[in-house]
Amino acid sequence: MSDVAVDLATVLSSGIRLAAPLAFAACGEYVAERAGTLNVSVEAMMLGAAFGSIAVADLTGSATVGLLAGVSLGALVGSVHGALSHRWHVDTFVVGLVLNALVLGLTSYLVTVGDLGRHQVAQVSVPVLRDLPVLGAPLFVERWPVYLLLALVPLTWWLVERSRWGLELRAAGENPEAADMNGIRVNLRRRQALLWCGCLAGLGGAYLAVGEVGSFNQNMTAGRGYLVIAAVIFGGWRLGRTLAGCALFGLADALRLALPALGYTVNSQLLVSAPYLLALLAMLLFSTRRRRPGALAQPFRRLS
Amino acid sequence: MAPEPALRLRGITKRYGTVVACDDVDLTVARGEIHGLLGENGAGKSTLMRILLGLETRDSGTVERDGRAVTVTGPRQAAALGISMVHQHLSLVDPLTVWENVVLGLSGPVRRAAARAEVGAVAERYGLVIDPDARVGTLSAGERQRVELLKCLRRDPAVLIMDEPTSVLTRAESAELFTVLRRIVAAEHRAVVLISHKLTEITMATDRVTVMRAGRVVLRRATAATTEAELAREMVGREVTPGAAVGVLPHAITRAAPAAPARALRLAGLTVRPGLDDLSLTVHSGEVVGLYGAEGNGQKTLGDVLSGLAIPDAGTVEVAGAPVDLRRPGALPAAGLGIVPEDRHHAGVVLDLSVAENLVMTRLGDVSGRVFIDRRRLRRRARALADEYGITAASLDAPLRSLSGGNQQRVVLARELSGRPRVLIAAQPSRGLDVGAVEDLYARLRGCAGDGIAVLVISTELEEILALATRMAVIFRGRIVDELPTAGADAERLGLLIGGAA
Amino acid sequence: ACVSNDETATPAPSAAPGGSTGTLLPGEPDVNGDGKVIIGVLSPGDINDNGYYESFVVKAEAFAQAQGWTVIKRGSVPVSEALTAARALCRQSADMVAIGASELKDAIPASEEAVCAKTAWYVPSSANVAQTPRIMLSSDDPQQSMLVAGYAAGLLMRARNTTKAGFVTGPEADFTKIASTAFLAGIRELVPGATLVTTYTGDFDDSGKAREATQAQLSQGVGAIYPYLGGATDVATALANSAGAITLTPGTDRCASTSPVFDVSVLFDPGDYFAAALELYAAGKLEMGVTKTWQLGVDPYPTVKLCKGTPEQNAQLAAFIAGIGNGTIDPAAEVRKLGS
Amino acid sequence: MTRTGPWWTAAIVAAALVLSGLLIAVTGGSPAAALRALVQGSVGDATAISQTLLYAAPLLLVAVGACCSARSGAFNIGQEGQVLVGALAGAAAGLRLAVPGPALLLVVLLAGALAAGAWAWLSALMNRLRGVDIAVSTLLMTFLAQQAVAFAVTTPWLLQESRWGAGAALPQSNKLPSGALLGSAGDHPGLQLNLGLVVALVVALLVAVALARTRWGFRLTMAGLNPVAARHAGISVAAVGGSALAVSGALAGLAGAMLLASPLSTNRLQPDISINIGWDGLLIALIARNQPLLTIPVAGLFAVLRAGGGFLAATGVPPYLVDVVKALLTLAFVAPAVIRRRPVIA
Ligand SMILES: Nc1ncnc2c1ncn2[C@@H]1O[C@H](COP(=O)(O)OP(=O)(O)OP(=O)(O)O)[C@@H](O)[C@H]1O
Ligand SMILES: Nc1ncnc2c1ncn2[C@@H]1O[C@H](COP(=O)(O)OP(=O)(O)OP(=O)(O)O)[C@@H](O)[C@H]1O
Ligand SMILES: [Mg+2]
Ligand SMILES: [Mg+2]
Repeated sequence: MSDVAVDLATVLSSGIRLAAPLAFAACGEYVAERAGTLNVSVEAMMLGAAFGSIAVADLTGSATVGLLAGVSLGALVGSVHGALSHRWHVDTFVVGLVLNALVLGLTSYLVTVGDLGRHQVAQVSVPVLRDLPVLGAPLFVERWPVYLLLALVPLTWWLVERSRWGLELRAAGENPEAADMNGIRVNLRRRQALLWCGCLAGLGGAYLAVGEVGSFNQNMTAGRGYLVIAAVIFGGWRLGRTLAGCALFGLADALRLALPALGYTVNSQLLVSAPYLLALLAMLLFSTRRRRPGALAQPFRRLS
Repeated sequence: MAPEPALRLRGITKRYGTVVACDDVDLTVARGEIHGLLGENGAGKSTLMRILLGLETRDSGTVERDGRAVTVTGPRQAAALGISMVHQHLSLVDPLTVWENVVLGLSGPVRRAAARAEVGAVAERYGLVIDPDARVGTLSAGERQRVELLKCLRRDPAVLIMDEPTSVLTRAESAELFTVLRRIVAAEHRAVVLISHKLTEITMATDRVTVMRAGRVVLRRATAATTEAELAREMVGREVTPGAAVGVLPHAITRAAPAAPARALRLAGLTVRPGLDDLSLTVHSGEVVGLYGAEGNGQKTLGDVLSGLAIPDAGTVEVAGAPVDLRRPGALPAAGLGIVPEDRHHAGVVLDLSVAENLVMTRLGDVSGRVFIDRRRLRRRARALADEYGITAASLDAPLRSLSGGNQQRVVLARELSGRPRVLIAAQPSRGLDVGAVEDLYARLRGCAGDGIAVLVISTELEEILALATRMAVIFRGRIVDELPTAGADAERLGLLIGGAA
Repeated sequence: ACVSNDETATPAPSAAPGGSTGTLLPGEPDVNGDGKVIIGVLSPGDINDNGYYESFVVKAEAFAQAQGWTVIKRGSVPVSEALTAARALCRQSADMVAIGASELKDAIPASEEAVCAKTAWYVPSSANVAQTPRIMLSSDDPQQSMLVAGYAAGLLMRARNTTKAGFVTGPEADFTKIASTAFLAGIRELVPGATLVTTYTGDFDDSGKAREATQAQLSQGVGAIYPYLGGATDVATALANSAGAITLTPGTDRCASTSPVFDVSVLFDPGDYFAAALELYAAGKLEMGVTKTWQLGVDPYPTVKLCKGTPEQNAQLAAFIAGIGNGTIDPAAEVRKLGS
Repeated sequence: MTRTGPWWTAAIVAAALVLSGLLIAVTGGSPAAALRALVQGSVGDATAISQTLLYAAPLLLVAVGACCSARSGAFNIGQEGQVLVGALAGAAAGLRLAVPGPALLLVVLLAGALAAGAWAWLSALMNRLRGVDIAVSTLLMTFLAQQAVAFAVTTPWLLQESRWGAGAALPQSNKLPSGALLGSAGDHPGLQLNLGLVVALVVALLVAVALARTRWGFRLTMAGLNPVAARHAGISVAAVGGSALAVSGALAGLAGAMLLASPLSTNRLQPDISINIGWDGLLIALIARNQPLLTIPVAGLFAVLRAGGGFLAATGVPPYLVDVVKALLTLAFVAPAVIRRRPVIA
């Protein structure tokens, strides 16, 4: 293989690994936002799940069980967020910010209590296809949870765009009053959307821990949750473009980390800010904001 | 044996704090009839229907469907019981398509193709033509009403409730709607409850009528056995001039023709894309001009321009001979133009501010220094206005939200007239008001003209125009297609004009 | 256990400026005379990072516990809160405030304040902290250890016939740049045409990024990787192991570790320096206002050792270290010559 | 049923305390000692009170600003970034301008306020020109601000500290000259009444009066409650919202510059100088339901938690646990306020 092909394959596979946790979480955040919650606790969901997956893998000795535990921890954060903001109507930003602080504190503390080992799920390597030039290794040699994306992305899309649940969820996000008049339990749908978001963000965080890295360390997600929010905005509240955003952010990061090895240097601050800049630019240049759910970040309560 | 009525409510009572919204209400609706439910603003009509749909919990009373007592826990279950409602404030979700809105609130999987086909079929059956894939947000008011109706009909309800369905419709659209309703009861043997303020509509379209006042039923009668005058009296509890409300006596207005008519308002070549197309119109001091047309022909855009909400692509607005810089916020009120906007909740008032604050909010300068607001002056002024315009509120410091619709309208009118404007624009002024309030409103508008103010009434209701205006302009697709005195208005010709056929 | 008494028994106020001698605090180790000895430790980093920041605390804690002292440790102190955190320690009647790394040097002014009047101060430094009469400074020259680390890596690289090395670190800051330059210079002592790829992940603890940076370097055929990291060290090293690359430790002796495996232990463990100071302190001999400079080749630390070196390699390394110790090799000059 | 009153608050706060205590007990600490430390470190003695008051000032400033923007409908959630921008501009001014003595302090504070005000106003501009959602853009710009500060303190020709000797320069600026530092209004034994708090309290009162009694406040409230009606009433909603955003940004920036000059920090620009003051300030405003006067006690409470938490961490309780306790207590304080407003039917 030529050098260029090797470089491309390196950056591509690294990009996929960096983008995958974002993509999982973005599928969740997308659903939460379509239902009307600008969910900032996605960071907490990912971090909690990353910790939970390694901790449970440590207890059970199975990385797969760890992965599942991560999903449930994400869901737990989601349901706490849902209960607080869509049952008791605490401001969703307050809940999100506090949950982020809470989970960061708890996980940082808990790692100091015991030593967690290394746990990693198995790698899948698809025969024949993995030998394809350039794309072979990046696409066909991965930790197996990555391939869950192949099912979860269409499922997410189908749930939102085609299922009754998704229809009701979108109605709840666009115009909760009207949805309510139609007998839709707006806050229930929003809580469910947050639960879904928790599961997927949890999967993203757990994948980061037991899939990619194989261990947990303090504040391991390091702001990836906020990146996911930026991706959904960048994608203009469309699933396809949101995922494209995740891929872009992942690739940009991969490029940043690979460029020195390829013999180039770039300003790291600029590259770190790139996703946020891109999300802002997308909103400035394209009319993505028009797709913004009409009641995003607005609590719903029946008017007296 | 007489069949059980489709719907029977007994002794329904609902209290909100000290307000008794429904007070021991009985209502019986039989299959095959259109049942009119008539009442002033705040009489409790909507509350009664919301209880029926399970959107509110009742304090006491029973509901029977086909003779069986039922408990309704929500719209979904109501639909399962065969009760469906077209809401006063439409329950559509703008970014969704027509078919998605139609299936919203049902259960079971969403079958896209089947749903679209069914929408088409129902639309066909009732002559309610609509594109099932259109986004609801792009539809006109009439079309949206159609979607609401389709939505109800698709659920094949035994009882169909329509809460003020015609308030945003033109006459032709209303007539079309009543044809559909008649077909529903006659051919399909359903029951319809029609809620309305419009007496003519009730007398024309219903078989039986129930009148509510302050939460109680005050009259129950076959429509044929009553008259508009009687209904109006029962509704408000006193004699009213029917003409004021429905324009039966359009030319009973006394007006002193101004000696030298001054051009108070001149609109020249106003163009807003989309909406207005080279619209020109002049209104003189002391004159009431009616702008008549079917909904969706640019009235709303014109209202927006005159409220400072939209900036025209071309054209000028002159008040008392001087052009107004529309780009500057607040230029229009400063130039002496007052406006009672079409959608008062949306544009006219701030529901969460106090009544007093709402009364002064466009003319803050009068109650404040350069920086600070003088609370005492503010209250004094608000009190004076409230007294002058007969605004009844528990307290001037109460939020405006707590006022009835009629009183909210009075607040807007009082505020807009308090600046002694040269021009007053009133868009759909009687929409949502009961006859008593309308009577009062019309008297005030006429009074304004008497004081030398130029009044422009924008309305989709011919009666309203005929009751108020001396001259009318007909708007079609954003242009004035004809101007004529109301005295000799020929209904047939007007029908052609607003339909764009003349 | 690591510090032999004869080495540190002569604290050698080697760099006390202006020739002034240090002051002994009365009552050491119970400086504030409350009958208890409390050692307060502040660290800017994650004190569970399995590396640099952790080792500072671990050795101190072991020593203090043996003495029956109390250790209050506080990790991840925001650098901008250094001063506040130090004051809080003094108010907890700490007898000694120890700063984990020179990033927290701004805590030092607290030593002049009334709250901290009866406190000893221990500050590690890389020559960018000003001496004051109220603190004991402990300093080393990172250039020395990094140069030798490079030299050790060079030994192994030469044996494996590879010329490409990688340096993965966190933020792009002065001290990481200096470290990487000196590391390269060390390699070039032995492998003249060697190249070094330095990747800054932006965060010592972001394992995901450290892993990808390492992966990218490995894909470029790098034969030796220095994970100059914090919490992310193990992940990057494990990956380097899987590709069979030479690996080095960022500060501590981990030759015994089996997962991940290190080939070179680079020891500039702040815990070792601190433990030595604590030993003096326990004996009531730790003076404030002096600087102890840890000299590679003279003191037991800093140093570099090969985990599985051949006797010949070990000898070569020892000779190089000795050369620095006795002044025949000038690290600064070497770095200037070879580092760019 | 509505559940109101101090009893609920007390019960929920107690629950949070018990939970935190359990956590500490499980990990081998003594809950009683921790609670004592929390109290001791925040209100226990004059030094503790000084520390609490020091934290209160920037928190209050941010919160009061957040009230302005939230009430105007231009919902700003980027205070953390604005605090950073304020500190950045303050550091630039303090280190680069040759202004003597206390005047420099004024310059530093003003520079911080102006720069962060302009920074926040950019969101209003983007909203005006392209309809970009303000909450979203202020959130995104927080991350840009973080990188801007990181860039400034790692770039020698910008604000990175000057190198001396062979040592490495850290990612931070030089110390501000002493003339730019915020002193204390009289040093009573141990108790320092810092000027920052006086400034913050005055600002809080001014803003409260401005919102309730001035034309600007009225317009702002109107624009927030019903923008269409406000425009119809001749108010330029965009301008009013922009001014509210600018004020809120400026106050956050003032807090940032104040942090820089205050004894709380090391008087250098460092990437973590904002120490979450922005996020906490936003939380305070939300908890106080955007009432400027209510933010005063809430900010006091947060300051107590911060000062007490720092002290608690110095007793050896892991600082992360302190964060957990703080988060639990915050939740406890927001929960009852909200349950009270729960509608009768649900
Ligand atoms: N994961 C996926 N798997 C399969 N198809 C997908 C997936 N994601 C998106 N698509 C397809 O890509 C199209 C674009 O999706 P996206 O959600 O971005 O926009 P959209 O909902 O189609 O937008 P619009 O409603 O404006 O047409 C979708 O119509 C869908 O058919
Ligand atoms: N949720 C509520 N809380 C308190 N009062 C209410 C509530 N809903 C309705 N009311 C009051 O109950 C009374 C009846 O209101 P309702 O909406 O049923 O009147 P309506 O007959 O439909 O009037 P309109 O013709 O204006 O629609 C009014 O006085 C109203 O203010
Ligand atoms: Mg009604
Ligand atoms: Mg002691």
